[in-house]
Amino acid sequence: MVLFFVLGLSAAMARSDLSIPEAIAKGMAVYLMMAIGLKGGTGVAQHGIDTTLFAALLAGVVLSAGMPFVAFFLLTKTSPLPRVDAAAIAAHYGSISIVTFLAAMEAVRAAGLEAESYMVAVAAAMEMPAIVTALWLAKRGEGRLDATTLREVSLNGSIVVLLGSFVIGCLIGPDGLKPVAPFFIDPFKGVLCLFLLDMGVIAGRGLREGRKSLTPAVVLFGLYMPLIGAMFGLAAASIVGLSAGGTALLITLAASASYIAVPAALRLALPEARPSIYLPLSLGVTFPFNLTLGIPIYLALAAYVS
Amino acid sequence: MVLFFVLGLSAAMARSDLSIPEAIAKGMAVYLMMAIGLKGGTGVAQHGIDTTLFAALLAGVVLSAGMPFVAFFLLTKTSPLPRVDAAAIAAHYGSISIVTFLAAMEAVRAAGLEAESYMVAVAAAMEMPAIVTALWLAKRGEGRLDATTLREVSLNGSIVVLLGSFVIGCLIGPDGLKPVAPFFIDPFKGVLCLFLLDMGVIAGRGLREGRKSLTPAVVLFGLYMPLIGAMFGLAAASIVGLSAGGTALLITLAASASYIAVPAALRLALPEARPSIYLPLSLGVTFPFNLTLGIPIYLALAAYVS
Amino acid sequence: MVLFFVLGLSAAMARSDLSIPEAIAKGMAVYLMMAIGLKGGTGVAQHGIDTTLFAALLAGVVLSAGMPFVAFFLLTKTSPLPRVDAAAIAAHYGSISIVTFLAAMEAVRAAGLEAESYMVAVAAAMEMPAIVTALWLAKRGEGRLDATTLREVSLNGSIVVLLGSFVIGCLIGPDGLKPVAPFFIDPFKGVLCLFLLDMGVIAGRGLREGRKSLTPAVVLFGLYMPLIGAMFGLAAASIVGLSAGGTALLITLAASASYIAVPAALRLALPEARPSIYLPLSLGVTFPFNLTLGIPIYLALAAYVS
Amino acid sequence: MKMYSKKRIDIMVEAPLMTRVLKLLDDLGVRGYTVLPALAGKGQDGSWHRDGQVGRVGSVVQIFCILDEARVDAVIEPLFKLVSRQIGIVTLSDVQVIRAEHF
Amino acid sequence: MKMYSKKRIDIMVEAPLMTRVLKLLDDLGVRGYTVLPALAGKGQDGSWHRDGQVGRVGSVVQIFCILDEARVDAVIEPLFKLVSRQIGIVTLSDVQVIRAEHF
Amino acid sequence: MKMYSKKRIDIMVEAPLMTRVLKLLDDLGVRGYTVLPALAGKGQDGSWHRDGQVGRVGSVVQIFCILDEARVDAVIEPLFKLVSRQIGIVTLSDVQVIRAEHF
Ligand SMILES: Nc1ncnc2c1ncn2[C@@H]1O[C@H](COP(=O)(O)O)[C@@H](O)[C@H]1O
Ligand SMILES: Nc1ncnc2c1ncn2[C@@H]1O[C@H](COP(=O)(O)O)[C@@H](O)[C@H]1O
Ligand SMILES: Nc1ncnc2c1ncn2[C@@H]1O[C@H](COP(=O)(O)O)[C@@H](O)[C@H]1O
Ligand code: NA
Ligand code: NA
Ligand code: NA
Repeated sequence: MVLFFVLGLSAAMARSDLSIPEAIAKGMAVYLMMAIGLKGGTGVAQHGIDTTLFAALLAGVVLSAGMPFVAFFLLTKTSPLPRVDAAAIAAHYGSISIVTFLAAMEAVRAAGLEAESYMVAVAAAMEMPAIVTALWLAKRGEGRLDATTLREVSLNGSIVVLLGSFVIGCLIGPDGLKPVAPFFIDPFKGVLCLFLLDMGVIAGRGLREGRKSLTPAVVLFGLYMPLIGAMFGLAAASIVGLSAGGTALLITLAASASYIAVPAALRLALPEARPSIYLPLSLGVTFPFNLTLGIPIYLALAAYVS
Repeated sequence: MVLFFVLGLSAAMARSDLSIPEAIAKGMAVYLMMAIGLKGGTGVAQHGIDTTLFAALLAGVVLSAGMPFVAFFLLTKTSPLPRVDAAAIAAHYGSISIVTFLAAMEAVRAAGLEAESYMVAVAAAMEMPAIVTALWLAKRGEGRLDATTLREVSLNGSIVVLLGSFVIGCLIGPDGLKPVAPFFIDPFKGVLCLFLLDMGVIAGRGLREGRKSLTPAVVLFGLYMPLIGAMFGLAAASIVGLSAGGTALLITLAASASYIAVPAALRLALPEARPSIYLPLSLGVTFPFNLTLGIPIYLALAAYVS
Repeated sequence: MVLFFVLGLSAAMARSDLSIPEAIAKGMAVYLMMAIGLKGGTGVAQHGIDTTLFAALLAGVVLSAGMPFVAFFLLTKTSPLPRVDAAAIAAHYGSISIVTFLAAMEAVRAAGLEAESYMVAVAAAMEMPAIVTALWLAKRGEGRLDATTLREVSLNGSIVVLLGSFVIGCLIGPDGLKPVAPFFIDPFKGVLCLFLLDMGVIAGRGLREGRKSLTPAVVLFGLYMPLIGAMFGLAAASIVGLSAGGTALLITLAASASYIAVPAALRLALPEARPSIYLPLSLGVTFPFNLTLGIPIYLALAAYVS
Repeated sequence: MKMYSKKRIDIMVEAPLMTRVLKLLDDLGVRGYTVLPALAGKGQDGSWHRDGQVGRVGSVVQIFCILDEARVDAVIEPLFKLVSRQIGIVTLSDVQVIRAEHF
Repeated sequence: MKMYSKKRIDIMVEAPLMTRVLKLLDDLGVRGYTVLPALAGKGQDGSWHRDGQVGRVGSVVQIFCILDEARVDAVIEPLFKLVSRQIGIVTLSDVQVIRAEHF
Repeated sequence: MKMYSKKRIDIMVEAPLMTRVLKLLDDLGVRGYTVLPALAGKGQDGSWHRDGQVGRVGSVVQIFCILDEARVDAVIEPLFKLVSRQIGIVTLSDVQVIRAEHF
């Protein structure tokens, strides 16, 4: 699976014209959201609502809102980045990458572990809080996170599909899932391969752009910040009392950095921050790192602790 | 399945930016046409040509050509709509919505009923006649349904794919279907879910537009006309002697209103009619009504009568 | 399967507006490349590297580089085409059509034969050499095949995906293929049907354009050249010692004409050659010929010889 | 470099009418045109957005052609006649080109 | 044929800002506009390409509207204010139209 | 509002040539450009339609860049040299912009 990511990455680095049309990429993204939402929802319908659900949600929100402070501190100490840029980057690392999460789910399954089905809801809960923190950091309250932006950001398509499918999954349960399983369950992993091929191409382009605009200190941040995030995730998971699989997923969420929802929100709310810094960093450095080295580490960490 | 439609509808009403790229929506539409065409065709190949086939086709044509008179009469009596607009709306209600038909097929199957396989051919036959009637109503013969328009309309892509796949299905039979079943049959219901999510978004937008342009009398028409159509469909089905499943489908066809083929044809043949009236009515009022309340009613009706 | 091609072809000839969005067509093309790459690669992983692999690759390269001479000779003898146009056409017939190859693979399987899994690698190897020959023919060395063009052409997306997936297939082996089989293997044939519907539409348009720009001598060339290519392919296959299935595939490769990679390369390297001649010929004449009549002939030929 | 003055006609028209407009341009002997897809828009007949759209109603395409000033009147009158009953607008502007014989 | 002189405003702006620009145009009472998708581009903020893009960041849309010269200033000032902090450019040019009442 | 006069170059060129044109613009130091996808078209080399197209041959993209009048000649000559052997056309027109330093 990761091999397709590497293929896409190499193709983009070699300047091949390989690319997946935007419409297909968007279509696959919607499909993947629906599929994991349904899977998570039917899981919850089957096992009942775990007592840890709310604790895990709360942990996610706290992680997302809290980690930007750490990231911001590290960035302003180690690099001469302007305040807004540091805050913008911090937002990405507080929030999550859903593709990294998908890959971790597959890795967890391949390792024979099981994770709490509601983890997709935790993932959804972790998208936004980091943005609020970062805007506060950037402007000490002067930020433009007005009601319109907040609504636009929180009603973004992928969150709506993910949560909507989660709810539908809860409603229909495992029996309702069966007739659509040949579309949403069986080919899932294959679609993820195709999607990762595409993400590899995008990450490769990000890396190429990044070579021009990123300083070593910032690149380094993109490599050690996931590990710091992982530690916070690990701590939160053991406080909440998640299973080994769930722990691996929460670690991954904490370690991953957003490159879709947060950038879009920041372009509206913090236009002074430069996307030419935060996008290549999250997409070209941290994302490939997590997919290749990170996830195995997080899985080992979770297995070791549990 | 309908839940995804509701999800899309709610997202659009809440002004979420959720949307499926146009290319994906079109691709799914072609896929669904091919799949039901093949399924219908192989069904016919298996059961032989039923003696009721021609009666059903004829019934479909008569329904499609006849119902616009009823609709036109009701509209001109209950609302001050100009003649052309009333005729244009009438055309939509004479013709059919293939997505509503698909949803009804699934509902029939879920209810454990079986319908005549040739019903897809009946659906195809019902698309066009209503337009001819409506043009005559609009202009008493002055309409611009010249040969070019007629050819353009009757060779529209979805009809060609549907009928072509139906013929191919007749030729290859059930054995020929087997190797492509993992693509055309198994994931069918899942694709329909995704498609309905998209249709929900479109219907939601239609509803929002409709709030501005539709008068209460017209909205009401969009709710009772399907039921009147259903009665005609029921009558036709019992004359033809369809099975319970087939009856439910013919009722649904009669009750449903077009929002793809007819609008496109009318823009060419009757440009004076306002799409800002007929599109929201068919798409935002009748279509959601049929998908949520209508189909269960039609199914109950068919079961009760048979 | 071929029936869908015929459907698309007829629809385009009848000027129906049936069409598959470009994004979907491109997405399917990537999918098909990945699928056959993976299948071929896992086949090689299973059976080990055959001693004939290198001989087959070499044969492919020689065929691709050599056949343009024959084609060029025939064209300049039988028609008054300018030198550049003849060379451009020759390039197409030396190179290959991957869709024709896909259809032949399905036909081989349907006939109960098995082909060497590495034939996809042979197909990839046959894409480029013909272009080099043709440029030399066109200009006796003056051609603009500079390093940039060469890199652009050889790193074109489909080759990269095909070979990349082949390598991935070799690495993961049959066990690694299993979890993604519901996406890459089971629906494969169905996707190919949809793709062929689309190719039918394109071929039909090519045919319509071709009516204006092609002379009878050139059209005739588009019909007999595949058969000549088939003979060369047959000879090469028996020298290499391929199985009956492999022989059928090598014949098909030799007989098929490119309409994606070569035209794109020629627009850059040989812009004086007219696409209004080479595209309709390859796409509108040879491609449909091969799909309908050619492949059964090549299969019979291979079966007869082996 | 020597440049020649030409006119550019831009036609924004609802998608179902596209083939007719192109046919008209063909019939009028226009030597070339280009069609661009539009994503969204607003006009007197309401606003529309392409995403999610299955049919072609509601969406608009932009057709433009570069042609000689002398030919403008001969083209724009029938064009306007065709478009005026439908959803769409037509604009005219000045451009300069390099290859005069092309247009 | 009688033509009327109008102005055309072209706005190339990053996609996440699109809805805001359109809302502004609505609020300013602009009678119509069209949005075209862009495929790729380059500006001061780096180059981008649409294919493969999942999110909307980095990609640009082109919005144009035809309007009366008298209204240009009232529209372009708030527009510029909105766009100037963001990635994007605004241009103005001359066009002629047939139906004056439309704009 | 203060506006500055600039020139707009529009290049309609077959898709396989796109990367070369963009590279040329980069090499010539052009500060920005935008690429729009075209859907269909007709020229001397026949007509084409994008839907269903798998390859890039036959389809056309529109590239435009806004630049200073003083730079036009330096750009348009090599551009024309590149495009003239291929399928494509180049036009030039007048626009006005707000931020002069951008171009
Ligand atoms: N007069 C024209 N007006 C607008 N677009 C044109 C014109 N001529 C050519 N084109 C576009 O440029 C492409 C190439 O033109 P050509 O080199 O004449 O084949 C065509 O496919 C059209 O998309
Ligand atoms: N003033 C305008 N500026 C730019 N595009 C317009 C304008 N008016 C209309 N349009 C476009 O033309 C289409 C049809 O316009 P209308 O006939 O006014 O509904 C709209 O959907 C827009 O895409
Ligand atoms: N000189 C130019 N000509 C054409 N398009 C431009 C130009 N400058 C910028 N653009 C477009 O506007 C977008 C944003 O520009 P910028 O704000 O300079 O990054 C770019 O990505 C291009 O698509
Ligand atoms: Na994180
Ligand atoms: Na009906
Ligand atoms: Na060949």
